[in-house]
Amino acid sequence: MPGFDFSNYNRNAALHARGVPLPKATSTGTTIVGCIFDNGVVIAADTRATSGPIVADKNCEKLHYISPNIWCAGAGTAADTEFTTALISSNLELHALSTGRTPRVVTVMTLLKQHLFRYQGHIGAYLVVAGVDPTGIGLFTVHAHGSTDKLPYVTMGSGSLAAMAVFESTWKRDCTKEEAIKVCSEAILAGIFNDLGSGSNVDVCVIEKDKPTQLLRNYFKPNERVKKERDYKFARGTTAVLNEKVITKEEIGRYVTVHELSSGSDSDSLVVVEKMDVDEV
Amino acid sequence: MNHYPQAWGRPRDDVYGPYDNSYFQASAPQTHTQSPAVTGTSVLGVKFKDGVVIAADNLASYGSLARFTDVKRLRTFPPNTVIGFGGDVSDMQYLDRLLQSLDIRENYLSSYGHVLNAKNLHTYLSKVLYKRRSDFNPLWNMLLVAGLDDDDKPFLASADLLGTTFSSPTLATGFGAHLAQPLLRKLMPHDEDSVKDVTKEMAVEAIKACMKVLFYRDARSLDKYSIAVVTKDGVELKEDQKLEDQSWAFADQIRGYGTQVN
Amino acid sequence: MFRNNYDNDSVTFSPQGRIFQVEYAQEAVKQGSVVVGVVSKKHVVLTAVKRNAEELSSYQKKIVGVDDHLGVALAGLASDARVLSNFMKQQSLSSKMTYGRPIPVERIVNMIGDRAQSNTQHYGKRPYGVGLLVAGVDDLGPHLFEFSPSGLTQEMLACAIGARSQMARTYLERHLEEFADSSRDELIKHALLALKESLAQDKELTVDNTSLAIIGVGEKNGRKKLENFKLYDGQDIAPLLEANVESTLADDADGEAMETDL
Amino acid sequence: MTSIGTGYDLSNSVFSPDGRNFQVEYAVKAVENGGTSIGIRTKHGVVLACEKIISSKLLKPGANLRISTVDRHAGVVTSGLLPDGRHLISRARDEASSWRQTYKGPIPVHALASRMGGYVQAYTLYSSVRPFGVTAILGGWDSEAELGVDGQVGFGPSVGAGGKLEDEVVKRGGPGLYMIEPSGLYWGYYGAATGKGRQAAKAELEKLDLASPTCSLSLKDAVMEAARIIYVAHEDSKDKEFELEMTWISTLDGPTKGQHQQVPQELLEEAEKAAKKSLEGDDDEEEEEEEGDAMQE
Amino acid sequence: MIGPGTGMLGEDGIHIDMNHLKSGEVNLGTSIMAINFKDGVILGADSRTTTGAYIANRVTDKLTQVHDTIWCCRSGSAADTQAVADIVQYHLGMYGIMNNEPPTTQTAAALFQELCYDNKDQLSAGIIIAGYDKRNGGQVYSIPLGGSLHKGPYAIAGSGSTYIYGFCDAHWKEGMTEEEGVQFVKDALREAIKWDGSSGGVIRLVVLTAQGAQRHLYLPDQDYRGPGYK
Repeated sequence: MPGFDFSNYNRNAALHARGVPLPKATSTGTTIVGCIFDNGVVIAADTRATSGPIVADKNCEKLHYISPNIWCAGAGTAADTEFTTALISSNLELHALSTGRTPRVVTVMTLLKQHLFRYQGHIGAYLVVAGVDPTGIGLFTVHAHGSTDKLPYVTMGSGSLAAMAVFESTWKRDCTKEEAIKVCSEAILAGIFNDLGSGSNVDVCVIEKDKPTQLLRNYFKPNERVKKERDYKFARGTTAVLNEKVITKEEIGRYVTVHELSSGSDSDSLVVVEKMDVDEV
Repeated sequence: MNHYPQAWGRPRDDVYGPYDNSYFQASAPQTHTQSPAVTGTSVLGVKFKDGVVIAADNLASYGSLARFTDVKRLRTFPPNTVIGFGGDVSDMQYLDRLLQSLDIRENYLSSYGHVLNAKNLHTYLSKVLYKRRSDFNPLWNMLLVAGLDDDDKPFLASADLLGTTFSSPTLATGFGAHLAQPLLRKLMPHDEDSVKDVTKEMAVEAIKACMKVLFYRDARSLDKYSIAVVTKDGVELKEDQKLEDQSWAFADQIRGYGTQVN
Repeated sequence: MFRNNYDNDSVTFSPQGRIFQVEYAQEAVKQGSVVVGVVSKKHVVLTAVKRNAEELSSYQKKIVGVDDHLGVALAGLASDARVLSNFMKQQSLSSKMTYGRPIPVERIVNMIGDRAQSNTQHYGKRPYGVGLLVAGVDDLGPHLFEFSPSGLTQEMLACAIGARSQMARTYLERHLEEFADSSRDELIKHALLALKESLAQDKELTVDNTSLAIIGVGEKNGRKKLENFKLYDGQDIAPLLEANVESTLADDADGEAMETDL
Repeated sequence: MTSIGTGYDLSNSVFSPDGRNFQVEYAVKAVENGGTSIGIRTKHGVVLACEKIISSKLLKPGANLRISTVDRHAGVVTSGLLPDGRHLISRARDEASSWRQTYKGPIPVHALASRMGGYVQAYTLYSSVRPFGVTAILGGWDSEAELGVDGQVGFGPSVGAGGKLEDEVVKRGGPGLYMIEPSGLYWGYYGAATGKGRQAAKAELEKLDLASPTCSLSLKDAVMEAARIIYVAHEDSKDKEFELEMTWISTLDGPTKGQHQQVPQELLEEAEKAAKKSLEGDDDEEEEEEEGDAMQE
Repeated sequence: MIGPGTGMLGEDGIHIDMNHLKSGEVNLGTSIMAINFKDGVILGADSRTTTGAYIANRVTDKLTQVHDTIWCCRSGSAADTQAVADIVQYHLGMYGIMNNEPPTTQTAAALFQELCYDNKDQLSAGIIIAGYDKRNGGQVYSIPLGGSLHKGPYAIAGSGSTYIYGFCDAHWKEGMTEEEGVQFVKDALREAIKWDGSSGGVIRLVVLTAQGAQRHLYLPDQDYRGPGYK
């Protein structure tokens, strides 16, 4: 049977029943956005990866390559977004080679939705698909269950509400590239500052007609780590030395047996350990 | 003890033999447990000396919503069988198509002159229903089959989603079993022996009276209904009938709920 | 027999559009001992000459009951006939199970016909090497069908297949007009006499080598009722032989066309 | 038949150097030895007829029907190897029923012809099978009424569907007549004939001028003609007795209400009587039109 | 209603599980409808898509074309209805090519029903199919949750439809003109949007006639009066 193997699920359920807490999947509590401009499309993402309450990675990459002119921003389960986009990217490359045409954004969107629908939401990938192809500019969202939307500006992930608030208040039709980058990065910043699941930096990807795609990694770093004003190290000499005693190698013989190894033998260090007998003190 | 969770808490493999891992299912079992969505209510049927009368209202409910009011739940099968469906409408449509393909196979494709009578169809349908319930994928219907048997005598029997079959001179499914059956039994005080004393008119009257009671007291019923009379000469099916001579005027006598008089 | 290039398998047409393998299979039918079938308005009779391999061996089985309303007589490869009659038993049972109705005769005959046809159109299969006479009674009355290895099935008024069956056919053609209104006894008589025609010169019909089966439409309380398949074999057939064959032996002492064509 | 014996005719699915598939041609020979079958298509319906040679006096008269119903609205008659005909008809029934299962309505006659043709063609492709030794004539009627979806409940507006065009150009069902040959090839016909007497039958069919838009043949006329043509086609094998079998399919307001049925006994007898009579009349003016064995490709 | 003896259901009728979306699934809590009018059919829908209470898309297009003049309105799970519509679109395209004639609305309805009925356990889809062809005119079919198929003069569905049963029944007329039809659909959807929290946004219409498909759009900030069609 193709598809998921649920035996690990059963194992985990058995473990869980015995009181073993289940490990948390690394989930990108995330803000991702996209916006179309007059000559292309911008997508942007924050860079925080979380595992429950822990920040698993402070500067991860959520913008995934699909083809030179099509990129994806991913939210949801990190592994799922990573591998789903990689799989589709790979299939798309083969498709492009066999047809001899540049791949289209709708093709990516269709491949993704059909793949995700087949897995009925068990693959937790929420994606923003953006790109430029011979038919024009494309921007879509794809939900984990396989539904898609086509819109001029989109947001997804846990910070999508904060980001959407920015879009809904500042987006206007027919914007320029600069305006698009600005509104996207501001939407991400809104996610970073207002959504606990999102944080760290802003990554931006600009895909423009007839121009190379620009990946603006860490376009903003609003959370630069500054040097700590204080630290936990104790200055040398903080603890007073009351007395001092030096034990020489010869004196160790009182506690352990020491064998000298002949340098000519080919025995390695492991053997040494086995040969060492420990005395009772 | 090792790190395999399958092994935890059970006797050691080296002493008692290896654990049978097949008990850990590789995938969840496939389930079909369904619930009906769009449904029809009661079907009534009565034998009389030359045939059978069968009726059902035209309502398909969606929960308590009266969703569709033009659903004909009596389906005919040539030359002279009528099947009344209660329960899920999508499954009714499935069975209807199944019967259509059977009709084509039996009455058109193979040697001429052989017919499936109501008894044959009832046997067939009960086998279909029982097969589906044994697959844990029941067809959510309760149905009445009305027509003639091998000896051209009136035939009336029911089958339900479990494949249970039942036969009696009067039958009613759903709410009808509670509200209509007592009235219909009054028509047939001696069960099968009474059939010969019942005329078509008596049977139709009894059914109409019951449909009215059901409309009064079944919250999922409608005052529009279909009624069919099956005899040796064929089927006389009337759809879009309306309940007549209803009794509501006495409402003007009702004031308050106890002591109030105005 | 001369050998040509077009007779190696059943998937090659000869330039004349013939399929030799099928025609050869039909020769196998002629190797079998003769069987005769006759039908009247009320009854259908099968009768057969059984062979034994040697003096002390038992006699072969030539007539097989398939169901209460159905039986076959065979000429040719008995094991092929067993495959077909087992298939017929299954289909007949399945019809009773699913519809509560004995399967119509033409339909089951078509089923074995279709099975046989597929053996003549696919490489690696061979045509069945047996001919059957299928006798049965259904709603339309008694029927007699001939089945041949090509898959051809035809409804007959009377028929004979097997070794020297031409003589029996000549008898049947001569008496064709009498069969329809024959009584049960008369029909049996015609069947046995036709069978006798095909016997080799030195052979007689005896209790050991003769089988006869009859199915009919009876009557009970004014209604049609099936007279179940009944096989007369061994001592059971003695009275039939006595009543029909011995007496005519005297009548037809001059013997018409006792010459064999072999 | 120049290449007979050169070895290219011993297996199906093999081309001879001059591009012929001999096994298919031999299958056609089997058809040419079979009883004549014809179909006539008129504006009002389709008639199928066939000549059943009586091979034995012991055959039950009137039984052993050769024209089969495939779905309520379509019938098939075959010439050639009878069991092969049954096989093809059984497939046609499966196709009609699978169409119903998918689309919940009757299969259009042209679609049925296409599927039958595809099936027959597949039997010319492999050395493990032989071609069908039959030519089938398919007659049917695509309903001119508004069709529902099988099993549907409810109705449209009581005033009728909005925006229906009563235009003549809008196709609203109608008759269909197709002939499927052992190669899998099929054409649509106004009048089709196959089997032993096909040449004579074709000549007669052509006289009817069925293709003309002004052709005024009624369905009953077509029945009468069909019977006559079968009798004419039988002239060459006069020594053998035969039975005439006929079915028809009419418009919804015609005698069969769009369904494939046997021609009623009285009409059949009337047609046979007329056919015999007309034959006695022009017994001497027999014409033998030799026509090229058309459409073999 | 199935009575006692089946042992599965309570006296008060059938329990409908309206809430069997998978968690986090995008829901078209919706008001959709289609009507038959003098010259064809009109489909209408709101434009709100929600996940929980959040509006994931406020300008959704729930009117989906599956063949030249056969369209559908989708309600229920967005993923399910999109998948079903895509499959039907594929089959109808194939039908047109294979049979050299366009599929009828009946064909589309049959295919939708087959998918919805056979996969009823996996799907939550309520679909209205409306199409026009010259021979059969305009036709409206409805497939509610269980996968049954209902033909009707008009059909309403989605969570918002429960609020307009009365409105539609009272105001429905057969043989309306196009203007009357558009007004009827618009007024009904306005009511549904007004009372149903899961419906909202713009009103989209598609008018299918012999002239082809014509889209209309009505915006809430113009009191659903415009811009109409272009």
